[in-house]
Amino acid sequence: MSAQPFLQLAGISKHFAGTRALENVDFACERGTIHGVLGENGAGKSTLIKIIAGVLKPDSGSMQIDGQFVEFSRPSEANAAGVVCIFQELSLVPDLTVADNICLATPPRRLGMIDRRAQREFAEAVLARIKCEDVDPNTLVRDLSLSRRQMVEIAKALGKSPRLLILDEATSALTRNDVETVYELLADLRQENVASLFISHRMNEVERLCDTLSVFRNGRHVETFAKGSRTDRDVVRLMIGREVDAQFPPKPAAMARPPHLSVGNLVWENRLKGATLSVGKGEIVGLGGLDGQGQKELMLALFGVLRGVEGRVDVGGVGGAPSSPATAKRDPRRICLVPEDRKTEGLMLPMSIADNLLAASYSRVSVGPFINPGQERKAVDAAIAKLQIKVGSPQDAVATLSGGNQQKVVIAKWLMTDPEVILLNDPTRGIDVGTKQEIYRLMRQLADEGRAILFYSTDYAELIGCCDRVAIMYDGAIVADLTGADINEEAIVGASLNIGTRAPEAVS
Amino acid sequence: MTSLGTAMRQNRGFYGAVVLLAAFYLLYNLLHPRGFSTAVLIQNANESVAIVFVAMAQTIPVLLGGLDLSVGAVMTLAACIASVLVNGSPLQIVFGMVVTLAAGTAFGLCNGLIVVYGRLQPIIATLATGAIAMGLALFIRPKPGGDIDGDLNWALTNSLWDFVDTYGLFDPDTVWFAPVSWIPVPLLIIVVFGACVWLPFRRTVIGRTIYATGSAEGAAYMSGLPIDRAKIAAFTLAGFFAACGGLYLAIQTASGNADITQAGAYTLNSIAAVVLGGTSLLGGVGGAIGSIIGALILRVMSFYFRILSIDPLLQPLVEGVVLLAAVSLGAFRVLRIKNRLELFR
Amino acid sequence: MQTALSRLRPEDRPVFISAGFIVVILILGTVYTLATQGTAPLFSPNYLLQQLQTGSFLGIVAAGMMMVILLGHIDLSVPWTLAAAAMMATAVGGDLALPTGIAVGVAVGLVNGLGVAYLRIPSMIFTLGVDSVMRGLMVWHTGGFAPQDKATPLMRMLAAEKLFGVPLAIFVWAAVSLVIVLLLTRTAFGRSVYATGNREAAAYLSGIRTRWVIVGAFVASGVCAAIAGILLAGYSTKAYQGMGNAYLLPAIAAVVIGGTRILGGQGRYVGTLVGVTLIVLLNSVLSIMQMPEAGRQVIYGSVIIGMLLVYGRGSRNLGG
Amino acid sequence: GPEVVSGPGADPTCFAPWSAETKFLQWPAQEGPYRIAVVNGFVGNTWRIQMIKTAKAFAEDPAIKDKIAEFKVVSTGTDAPAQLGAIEDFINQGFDAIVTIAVSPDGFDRVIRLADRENVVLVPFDNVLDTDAVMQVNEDQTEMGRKWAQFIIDELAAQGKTGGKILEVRGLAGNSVDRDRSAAIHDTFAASGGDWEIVEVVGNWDDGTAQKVTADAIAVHGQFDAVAAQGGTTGVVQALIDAGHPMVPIAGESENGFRKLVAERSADGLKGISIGQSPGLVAIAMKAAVSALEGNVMPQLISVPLPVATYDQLEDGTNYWSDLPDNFFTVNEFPPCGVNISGPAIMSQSEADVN
Ligand SMILES: Nc1ncnc2c1ncn2[C@@H]1O[C@H](COP(=O)(O)OP(=O)(O)OP(=O)(O)O)[C@@H](O)[C@H]1O
Ligand SMILES: Nc1ncnc2c1ncn2[C@@H]1O[C@H](COP(=O)(O)OP(=O)(O)OP(=O)(O)O)[C@@H](O)[C@H]1O
Ligand SMILES: [Mg+2]
Ligand SMILES: [Mg+2]
Repeated sequence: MSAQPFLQLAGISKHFAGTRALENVDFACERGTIHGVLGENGAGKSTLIKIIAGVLKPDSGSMQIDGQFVEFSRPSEANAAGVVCIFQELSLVPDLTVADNICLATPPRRLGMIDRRAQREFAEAVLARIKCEDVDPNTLVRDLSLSRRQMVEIAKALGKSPRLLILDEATSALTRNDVETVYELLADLRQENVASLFISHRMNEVERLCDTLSVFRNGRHVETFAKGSRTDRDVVRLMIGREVDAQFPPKPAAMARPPHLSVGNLVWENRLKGATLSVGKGEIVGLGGLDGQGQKELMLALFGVLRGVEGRVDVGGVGGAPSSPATAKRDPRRICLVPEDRKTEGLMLPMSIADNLLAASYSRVSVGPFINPGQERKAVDAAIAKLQIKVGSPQDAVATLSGGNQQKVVIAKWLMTDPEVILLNDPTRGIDVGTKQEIYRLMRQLADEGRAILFYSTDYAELIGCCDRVAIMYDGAIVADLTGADINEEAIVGASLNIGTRAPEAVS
Repeated sequence: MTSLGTAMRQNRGFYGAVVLLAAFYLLYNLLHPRGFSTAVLIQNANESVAIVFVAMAQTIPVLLGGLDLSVGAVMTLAACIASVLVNGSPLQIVFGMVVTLAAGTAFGLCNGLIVVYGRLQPIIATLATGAIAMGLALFIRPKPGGDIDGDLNWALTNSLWDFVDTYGLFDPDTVWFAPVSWIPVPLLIIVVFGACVWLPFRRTVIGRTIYATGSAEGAAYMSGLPIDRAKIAAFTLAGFFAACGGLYLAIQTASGNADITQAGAYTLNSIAAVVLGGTSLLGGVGGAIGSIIGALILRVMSFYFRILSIDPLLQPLVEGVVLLAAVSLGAFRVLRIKNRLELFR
Repeated sequence: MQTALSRLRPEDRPVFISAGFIVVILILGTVYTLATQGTAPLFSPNYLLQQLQTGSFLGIVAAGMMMVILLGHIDLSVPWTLAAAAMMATAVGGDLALPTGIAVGVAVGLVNGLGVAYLRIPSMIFTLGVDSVMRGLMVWHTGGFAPQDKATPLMRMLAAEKLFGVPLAIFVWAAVSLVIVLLLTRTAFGRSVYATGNREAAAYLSGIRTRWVIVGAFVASGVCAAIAGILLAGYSTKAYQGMGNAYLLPAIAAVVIGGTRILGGQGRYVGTLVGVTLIVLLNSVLSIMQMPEAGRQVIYGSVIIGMLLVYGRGSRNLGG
Repeated sequence: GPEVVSGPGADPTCFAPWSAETKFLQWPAQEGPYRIAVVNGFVGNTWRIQMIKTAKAFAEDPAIKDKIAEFKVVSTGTDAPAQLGAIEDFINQGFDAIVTIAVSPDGFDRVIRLADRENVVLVPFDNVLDTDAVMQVNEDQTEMGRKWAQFIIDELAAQGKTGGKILEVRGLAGNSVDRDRSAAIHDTFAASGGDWEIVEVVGNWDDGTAQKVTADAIAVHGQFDAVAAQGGTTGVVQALIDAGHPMVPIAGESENGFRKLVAERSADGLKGISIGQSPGLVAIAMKAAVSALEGNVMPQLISVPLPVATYDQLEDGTNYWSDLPDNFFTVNEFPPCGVNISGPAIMSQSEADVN
């Protein structure tokens, strides 16, 4: 080992119009370590790694790799230097096959042309290394689930034989098994003297995996320390700059609530196979299970997106699934959905924050056929205040917000419609602890106001901490309905794998 | 088997187009008094070369997710250049052809440079450069005309037999030549360009970058693909194919004609051909072979007016309705979609 | 100059730059007329009003086209929608002429909208098909029905007569503009157009009826084309085949020069107004200078490219 | 292919040779009845529609009906390969004669060669080819331009003017018809020796465009002494009226609308001459094709007399129709040729069809 760290940044600053994303950051990362990077939403983590990976150019400061000063003007240059990054926004090409994607920039070639056979074999080998033999290298990435895509993304990075591997929230959509695989992989890489930078909002992941932790706040590098040298509480304090108390708001005492939303024997294509579920007013029902067991489809069905849904749906006495989101959001059902992927399904990124907030509730700020500018402004300001969205001006493009604040915009948009049924599809994915807490508190507050909340999460801790009841889905049906003390990790995991002792209650 | 199944599923549009073309063309030949003859094949092929090339040209920018509204104009410009240069001694003729193709390619290169370094949307940049190409064509050929070598005209618009015969290469009736002598030269030109330019190109890194960029530009950039070079290459290749179309058009008509309406019609038809051939206007999916099929479908549709008795004043209506119906075939996909979010891809 | 430009808000830039260019065109034209005939008619109200009068047809077409472009779509059926509306209006004649013409526009817009929104066929190709169907219908109509083609007195009045010295056609254009501006900025429909144009999936999941929005925009485009057709027939005193051919590409160019993003989601109506004026004056001045067609095409193309390059828009859109 | 023979040709009143130098052609006589195809290019303006209707009507005319076994009309659009392809297809199908309006004056070498090989009579008309290898039918565009200009010169001379500002509204750029007519207009004015300033604008033979450019020209140039318009003449006059321009001598096409306006306003000074390219040319081309197939000697270039009408010759119901639409073309029949399908006849025929 040489004396120098593999990667060393000095005095890096980066400004965007109006925001200071990074300010005079010094940072170093050693070979053969897994280095965690923590920080609130908007702390500048993604900006930092984009600079390292050659996507962005810093305004000032220098970067050394292996003791050499480098300046990357595009990602391919960084790749050539052994810096490989898995970005927060996936960088897979949906219309190419898995094999094409894995060998995207530097495919094996014969006579100047891509050797598809070699490419396929290479892809199979890399996929095998992360235990994804089930992924056919010839399928289009478009046809994979989000979690499979994330694994392919990891395979793709691996295929580039990185010397520095950066994972920017690359495990946010993974199933538990895959997460384990990734842990093993990172451990192996550490053996091979590869440096890894690991960004995640899941404290437990970071705790378990990383050797060194760095905390960022407001574009500054606050501190770097060895794992275990700080308590969780300290780490959180470093991240948000203040003390945090209990992570989850207290749950109210369990009580019987008449169902407001109830679903019986819901069937759709081969994704929903007789799901039965109910949610009462004032109740937060968690939806758990392995990724891709039909949770997303269940929500889409309730929101009127799916065609040809069979089974019983009843919302506040109104029978039948709505025929479209437009019908769903209006009286008498008043359903809203915070979708899985905020960038493509939740937001119009180039449009202003105000326009995004209003998108679901034009009728509420209209007088006759016309939108009233006064009411409009008031509504927008109220929404921003209610969720404490950090914005410069409501007229800025929503794309300029950090991930967490973007998610808040999506939630605020729906709260403006005053919904009675709130469907949340993994709303805390990629969101920092502080914001997560705000969202938990908000959920509870909304429930207390008498709304029915269905909350899908891939994070067991959330389900346990937040929900009054938890329904676990397996293969398109609800296989367990946990209440009270039954909501614990063991029960959830057992039911998720459908190895629980209970017979599915659904089919009655 | 599964991989064939996968390929079929991934290229549904393309295979649908192949079936449609086969059905249309078979029926046409059955109805034609001299169906399935070399003469008919030659005629059909001749008529199709220009639109086939222009459709191939259009495909590549479309794969990028853009449109090239200048392909028809570049074709016309090339034809006008060819009408001035392609004559004289064999050497001069070859020189003229090279200059023609080079000019079209250079124009495509300019399109690419403007799109990449001017950061303009291709559709609007090429709308403007198309006008410039038309202007240049009009400067070169203020009125139709030109004297393209007559032998060349005859040799390239007939079967291989006539080609060999025109240039006296060898005795065209020799036994070994008989099995291939019936093949129309225009058909051969299409096949050769499809197989020797497009297919290899598709397998290069630049070719794949075009697909990747059309599918997800951000991802392609993040993955370190040479997007700018791919865009420039795409428009350059489009210019090249358009110039091929123009060169053939000039040889076929032994003249050049800076006809604005014809140029516009070729551009629009090229888009129709690309869509009929299963290439997505959103980019990333499809290919030039599909566009060849699409262009041929467009052509075959119009052949029917010559063998069926349709009131001449109803023909434009029939033509429009058939075009609309053909492009609507793809809509059956929509009726099968059960998750409405998939509609917005 | 450079700093003054960069101080403008990005969405205002196209408007100011095009406006500046309009002045440049008028000055160049005047230099030419002064040199050749010693007069400077281009700045006379008479000439300018007349340009606006004939520009109003293009302006109205462009207004409708803009709605569609804001959605990221395009309406290539404008030429024959315009002609069909005019031809049917004159064929029916009398008091029913105007309603008939508008109805043609609504009908074509509905077909376009349904095809694009429900069948999800790319507008580029569907509207092209509809255009050729309309052409087929009009050929058949002229060939089979010996239609009357004379503009009614009302059409004539709207297109050619003046009020306070200002041609009525300009008032019609202004009225259409007002409606479009109100629609775009002050109604849920208009906001939905922008939202859908930016990202249809997100708009749909926000409970916006995106299919209706698309249909609505195409109907608007059809109606605008129809109004332009009716006016043009009034101006020419009659309707005829092919009267719409000259309006498609200039309309698209005007919208884009005015700063509307061709991929949808962004653009302001003022820009389109200025863009139309620019195109109309450019054509007129080139015609006055007796520029041969070749030069005209080159200038036309160069102006569009030049303007867009000066706007310096279209910064790389990552994460697309 | 045809043999070049010496004249005179058959039926010289109808098939008049273009000039003294015109060659004569003769095809081997073939047994009737014949299969004839019309390959039109662009369709989508009134002239073409009227032409197609005339062709259909003439094919039913007793004079020729029995000689035609099969008659087809196709329109290929402005696409040269498609037009060439259609012609070749009809040759392949064994048609005996093909009448066509060429989309381009060049480029027919191959189909001419094929037609000659198969003894098919190819007859371009209206937009003719720059070749003397086929039999063609047309009006003399140069003569038309000359007549227009001479009329204006004479009318102005009658007003005592030997010079002045003339507005010339041209047709489609790049088209040979436009070029020939315009050149003749310029030559004639130059030859008259007067002091003429000719302002050219491009009207594309289209009423709307012509009207707009005329209006522009008036706004910029003020007043003109006369107007020569190749087409879209109704629009040109309308622009004069709308601008309050004095009524001046005008030379133009044969649209009904133009003749109506001239008839109405000639007393105010709108002294007009109307000469038109007639859609009825198609009938003469068809007749010539049949005659050639019968083995008659035919001129290579057939000149159809210009149908001239000056303002003092206009007569409602005879050479214009005040109750019929503006768009249709007044001159359709050529009595010396036995082509007696008038414009209104075609209109009423279809009205009867529709009833
Ligand atoms: N392209 C951009 N334009 C303008 N501002 C930006 C841009 N990208 C990031 N920012 C701003 O820079 C700051 C840092 O953003 P960054 O994405 O690095 O945060 P992050 O730490 O990755 O947050 P998250 O955990 O939510 O992903 C934020 O305030 C963000 O709004
Ligand atoms: N998104 C769509 N795109 C295209 N066609 C569709 C779409 N949705 C439905 N259709 C078609 O439109 C018709 C109506 O179908 P459907 O019942 O799904 O509409 P809907 O959702 O009830 O409409 P609404 O949302 O107004 O209730 C059917 O022919 C269907 O195939
Ligand atoms: Mg981030
Ligand atoms: Mg319904």
